[in-house]
Amino acid sequence: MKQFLEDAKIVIHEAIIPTVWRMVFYAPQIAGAARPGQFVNVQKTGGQTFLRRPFGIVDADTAAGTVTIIYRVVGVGTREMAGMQCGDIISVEGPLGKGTFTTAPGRVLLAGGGVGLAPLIFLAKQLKDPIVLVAGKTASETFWTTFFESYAHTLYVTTDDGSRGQKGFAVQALPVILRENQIDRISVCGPTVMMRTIADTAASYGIACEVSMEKRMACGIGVCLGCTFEGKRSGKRYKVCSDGPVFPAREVF
Amino acid sequence: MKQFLEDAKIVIHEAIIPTVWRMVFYAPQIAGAARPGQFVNVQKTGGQTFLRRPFGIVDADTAAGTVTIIYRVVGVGTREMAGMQCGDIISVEGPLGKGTFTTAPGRVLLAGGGVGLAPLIFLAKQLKDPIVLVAGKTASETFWTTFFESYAHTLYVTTDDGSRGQKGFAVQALPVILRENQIDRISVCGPTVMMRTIADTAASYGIACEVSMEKRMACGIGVCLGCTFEGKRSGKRYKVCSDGPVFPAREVF
Amino acid sequence: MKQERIAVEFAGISMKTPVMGASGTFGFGIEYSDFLDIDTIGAIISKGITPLPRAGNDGVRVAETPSGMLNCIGLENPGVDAFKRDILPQLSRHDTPLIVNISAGTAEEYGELASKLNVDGVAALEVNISCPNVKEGGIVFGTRPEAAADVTRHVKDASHKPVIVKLSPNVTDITVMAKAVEAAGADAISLINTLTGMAVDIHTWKPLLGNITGGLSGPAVKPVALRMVWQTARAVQIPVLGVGGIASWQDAVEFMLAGASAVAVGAYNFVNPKAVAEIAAGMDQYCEEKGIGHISDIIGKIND
Amino acid sequence: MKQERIAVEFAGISMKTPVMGASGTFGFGIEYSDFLDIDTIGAIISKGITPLPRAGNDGVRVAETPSGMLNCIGLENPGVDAFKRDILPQLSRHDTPLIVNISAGTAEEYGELASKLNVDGVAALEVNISCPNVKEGGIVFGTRPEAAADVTRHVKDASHKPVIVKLSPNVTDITVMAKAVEAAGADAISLINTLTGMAVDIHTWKPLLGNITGGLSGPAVKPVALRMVWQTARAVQIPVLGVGGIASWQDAVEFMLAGASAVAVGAYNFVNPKAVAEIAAGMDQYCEEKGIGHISDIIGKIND
Ligand SMILES: Cc1cc2nc3c(=O)[nH]c(=O)nc-3n(C[C@H](O)[C@H](O)[C@H](O)COP(=O)(O)OP(=O)(O)OC[C@H]3O[C@@H](n4cnc5c(N)ncnc54)[C@H](O)[C@@H]3O)c2cc1C
Ligand SMILES: Cc1cc2nc3c(=O)[nH]c(=O)nc-3n(C[C@H](O)[C@H](O)[C@H](O)COP(=O)(O)OP(=O)(O)OC[C@H]3O[C@@H](n4cnc5c(N)ncnc54)[C@H](O)[C@@H]3O)c2cc1C
Ligand SMILES: Cc1cc2nc3c(=O)[nH]c(=O)nc-3n(C[C@H](O)[C@H](O)[C@H](O)COP(=O)(O)O)c2cc1C
Ligand SMILES: Cc1cc2nc3c(=O)[nH]c(=O)nc-3n(C[C@H](O)[C@H](O)[C@H](O)COP(=O)(O)O)c2cc1C
Ligand code: FES
Ligand code: FES
Repeated sequence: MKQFLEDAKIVIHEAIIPTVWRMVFYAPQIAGAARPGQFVNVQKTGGQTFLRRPFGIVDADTAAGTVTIIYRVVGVGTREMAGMQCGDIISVEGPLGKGTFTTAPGRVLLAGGGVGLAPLIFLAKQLKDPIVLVAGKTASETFWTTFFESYAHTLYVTTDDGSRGQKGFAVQALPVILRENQIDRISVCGPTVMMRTIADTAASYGIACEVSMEKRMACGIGVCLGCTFEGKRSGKRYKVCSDGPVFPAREVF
Repeated sequence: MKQFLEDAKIVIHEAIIPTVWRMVFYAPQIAGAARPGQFVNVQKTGGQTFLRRPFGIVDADTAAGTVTIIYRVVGVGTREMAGMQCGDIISVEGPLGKGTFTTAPGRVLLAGGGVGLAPLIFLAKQLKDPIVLVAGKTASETFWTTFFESYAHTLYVTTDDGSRGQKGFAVQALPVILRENQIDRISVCGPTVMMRTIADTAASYGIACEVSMEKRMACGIGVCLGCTFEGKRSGKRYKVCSDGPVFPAREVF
Repeated sequence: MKQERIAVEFAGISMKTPVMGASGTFGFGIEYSDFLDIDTIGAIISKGITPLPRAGNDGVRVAETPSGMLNCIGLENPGVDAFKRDILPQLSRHDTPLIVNISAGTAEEYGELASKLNVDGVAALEVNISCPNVKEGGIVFGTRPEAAADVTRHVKDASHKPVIVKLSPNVTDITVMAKAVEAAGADAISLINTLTGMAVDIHTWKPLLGNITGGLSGPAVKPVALRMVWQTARAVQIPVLGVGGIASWQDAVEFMLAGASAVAVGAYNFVNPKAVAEIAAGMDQYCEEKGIGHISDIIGKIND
Repeated sequence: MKQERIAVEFAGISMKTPVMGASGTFGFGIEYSDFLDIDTIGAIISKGITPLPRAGNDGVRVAETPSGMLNCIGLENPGVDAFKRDILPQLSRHDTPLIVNISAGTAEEYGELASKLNVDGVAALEVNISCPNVKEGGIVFGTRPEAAADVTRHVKDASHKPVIVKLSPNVTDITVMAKAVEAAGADAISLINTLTGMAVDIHTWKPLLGNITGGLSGPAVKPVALRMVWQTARAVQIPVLGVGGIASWQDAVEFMLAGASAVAVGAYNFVNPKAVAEIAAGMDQYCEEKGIGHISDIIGKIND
């Protein structure tokens, strides 16, 4: 799994909703190597950040040589990114992470909340007819469904306030989904509490589950040890950035 | 002399030669107050510099509310500025400096070298028929003459290599200029050696001379004491930024 | 802005906000009057005043560094007599406390200087025992607890004003210094002064600064300043004035949570001459949004 | 690139360039092999190795700061035995010196650890007496000259390798520490390790880092590192490895002019994983343009 550093030209940059942006840049080496679950570490050179910022890969178009990310504006780095224009150059390191999503055949449930849904889009594209569960606080945070429509067999939606789909948390939709579908495997990415509750439910149903973790990172390539944790079953020390970010749920929760 | 802090929109930004740029921005309060010899302290917010950068005011159009500077790209700050586009916002503090050029009536010689010519343009505009001496290393560094053409009574040019005008340093042109014109006063801005030699010659001819000084600055408003020097005659401590940048030559050399 | 919500008393001085202009970066305050209403800020801390006039260091005195700057001004100032004669009267029109920052060569001279400043218009003294840019005194007083205590005692004995002792960060254990000056009677502590740094010109092979080394300040040093404020605030009973890299109200709030009773803005004034006022306004807004009754309620409330 | 022009010998180790990857920021080198040819760099300095495996600190371990970062990893590492068994063999394919960075709780343990590293594939030891992120030992060894000398002696006695002692910048006088370890037999000194700093989360009122304080590094600290290298290089006879905030070949040249015989790049590797190679190339180019016959010709040549 080779990693690259590319000065990538931004080819599409648009706000999906005012706080969430989609950026497509030309980084052919990274595009050629990317696999679902991997991420890139980006930086606007000459800006105010020191460290790079990690974002899950949403799509990699080998033919066009482009990579897509979707990011939420939360702080100085993402604010700076949102100010960039098409044609601007962004420095991109990737694809990072050896712990990727499983793409083996089977009926897979993809469950995500918030920007955690971003890397699941890339996974959905590489699976056959996945079942997708989009969880959001409120209807306006469920725009993600549009990105899954062409890949998903069935799309479920939950919102905390019930403004779209089933009212409640993602985990509350599981019994119905598992009843209505013959699920072999679950891949989850979202807030920790969501990942934990889904992992617990999956375990109780005896269904394999993998989760994509998020930790503060400095290097993204396994050298700083800023992002490590101890595997729950194995007791092994893992680096989220290089051993992950995707891990079997039973090693995490 | 009131000072302002304005977020100024860039309205014209062009390279005169590849390394020297002209920037015009909309800063009506500063434009309304500016006087020849004063400077502005600018910063691209969100960039890589910490301190502001000082530049002499080249023109202030009260009606249009615009201020012009001309700067040479020499380091990180000016490189960053050169990357800015029309429509971008630059933070501008000014007009700074209480020691301004004398604009009283008389036949005045303006002598400048390199970017030292920038503030003399503003002065030329406010004087009646000044004599102007443009000094440069080589012909391509004498483009400054175009900025003086409409104001100058007579334009003299020297180049170190003789590729345009008289060959030699600025000071070597003085005997001829002083013979051909009845000069009451000299205002100089340029490299220290140029200012000193002209000041010495002026003194030997008994002609009043003022020079515009340049020192590393942190604040630009007289609080940090980064830019002070001791007056040669008075023994007084001066701040280049607030007591100057223009001083009687006899206080400096 | 609900001024009363952020009005504080620091070392016995009433201030309209907890945000002051730091010594050497705020002149005597009046230089900023085009940019902010100096009658509404916390306090003005003057440039360092010495017994006799000083011309400061030769050569280049300021240099930019990543997110900060170096300076080696060398305490240029007109001396205490000229200060009292020429500058103090100009400031008396203003209704903002003036804290006079003082430096001297011996503990006795510190005392004499302090006694000359027992005059109207001086709200307090900030005793600079930590200037890295002068040869005599500075280093010894700022790095040896006994010497620091000695200076503090001399100033306390001579002065009728609250005495704030300003510590150097260039020490192994800041709490040793803090406890020494507290025991010697200091009414408050301010920190940090600058970290000693340097820059080299790779074209000329010469030091960039005239004095070779200089004091590093600005956002670059904020993490160090914050750590030292946190350590000091829990080591002493007297209030701490937090200084070092403050460039936003968020920074100021961090310092207060870490234990500072008030803060001062230094080098960032050069970037934004309205900073002292804007930071206070931001803190007021923070109180509003967080439902904090008074800014003092957050002092030292870090949950560590 | 005329490699011979920038090839150096540092503490008896031949290196192809004077630019190394600093401990804790360069893994074991192989992690960078997609970004640069690790057979062409100066040296790899390993993550800190301890006698027993360590899990490091809990909670958030890294945070960005203006032009820098804080870390409180807490010396997570597999321990010396696993290092020798699992990692060292992987590195033996490479033709670049590996300097093993070591930490322990007592001077005796430092010695035992050093003796376990008298093996092929280890070019030298870098003795970390300055880790701010662990409770036992670190602070005392890094700030007390006698303790530092004691550790140095134990390592020297036990080791057949060149011994580089890495100093902490969190001290009043770096030259006191440098002279102490020189007298105790150190073959070289490296500095600086990180400055102790802190950050506070103003939303949760908690320290941002799991360990409350952490080590500050990156361009923000460069002026302090450069000053300490300059002070140290003129205080001792042994060579100095300059570390702290290096992010460009210009920075590296500054360190060498100030007295460093070689340099290491730390946090900036995270920003540009090719930095160690690109900085060396830039130094070579600088020699070319300046007509400098060999990079060593500039060591300590600052004209101060
Ligand atoms: C493997 C991985 C994949 C990610 N994928 C995505 C994605 O596809 N879309 C998306 O919107 N976000 C994603 N994130 C989170 C994203 O990295 C942060 O939102 C972003 O770094 C915030 O940067 P900032 O400068 O705007 O915020 P600041 O708060 O100003 O950043 C300060 C520092 O904290 C770090 N930081 C802040 N928030 C987070 C966070 N939630 N996780 C990790 N580090 C953080 C930053 O990287 C930076 O070092 C991912 C994080 C990781 C670790
Ligand atoms: C009163 C005054 C008026 C000036 N007017 C003009 C002008 O009209 N046009 C123009 O091109 N230049 C002018 N200069 C010089 C200009 O300020 C510098 O060229 C500019 O600051 C360089 O910034 P940099 O970041 O590109 O260079 P860097 O070398 O990266 O800057 C590093 C630091 O050094 C300072 N610095 C670098 N060179 C100089 C210099 N020559 N003088 C003062 N400080 C310097 C910078 O301000 C900054 O703080 C003037 C300087 C002063 C003091
Ligand atoms: C140009 C300059 C001059 C200074 N002069 C003094 C001084 O005279 N006395 C003093 O105690 N501190 C002086 N300081 C230190 C500041 O008051 C402050 O402690 C330090 O700069 C850290 O704060 P900052 O990071 O916000 O600048 C000076 C700082 C600067 C930048
Ligand atoms: C994440 C991280 C981990 C570090 N771990 C070690 C270590 O294990 N041993 C050590 O001696 N220094 C360690 N350091 C210190 C660096 O080697 C270096 O001395 C310091 O970061 C200053 O250099 P820089 O500013 O280039 O980063 C670490 C630094 C960082 C940023
Ligand atoms: S982020 Fe550095 S090891 Fe994972
Ligand atoms: S630049 Fe600060 S006093 Fe002149």
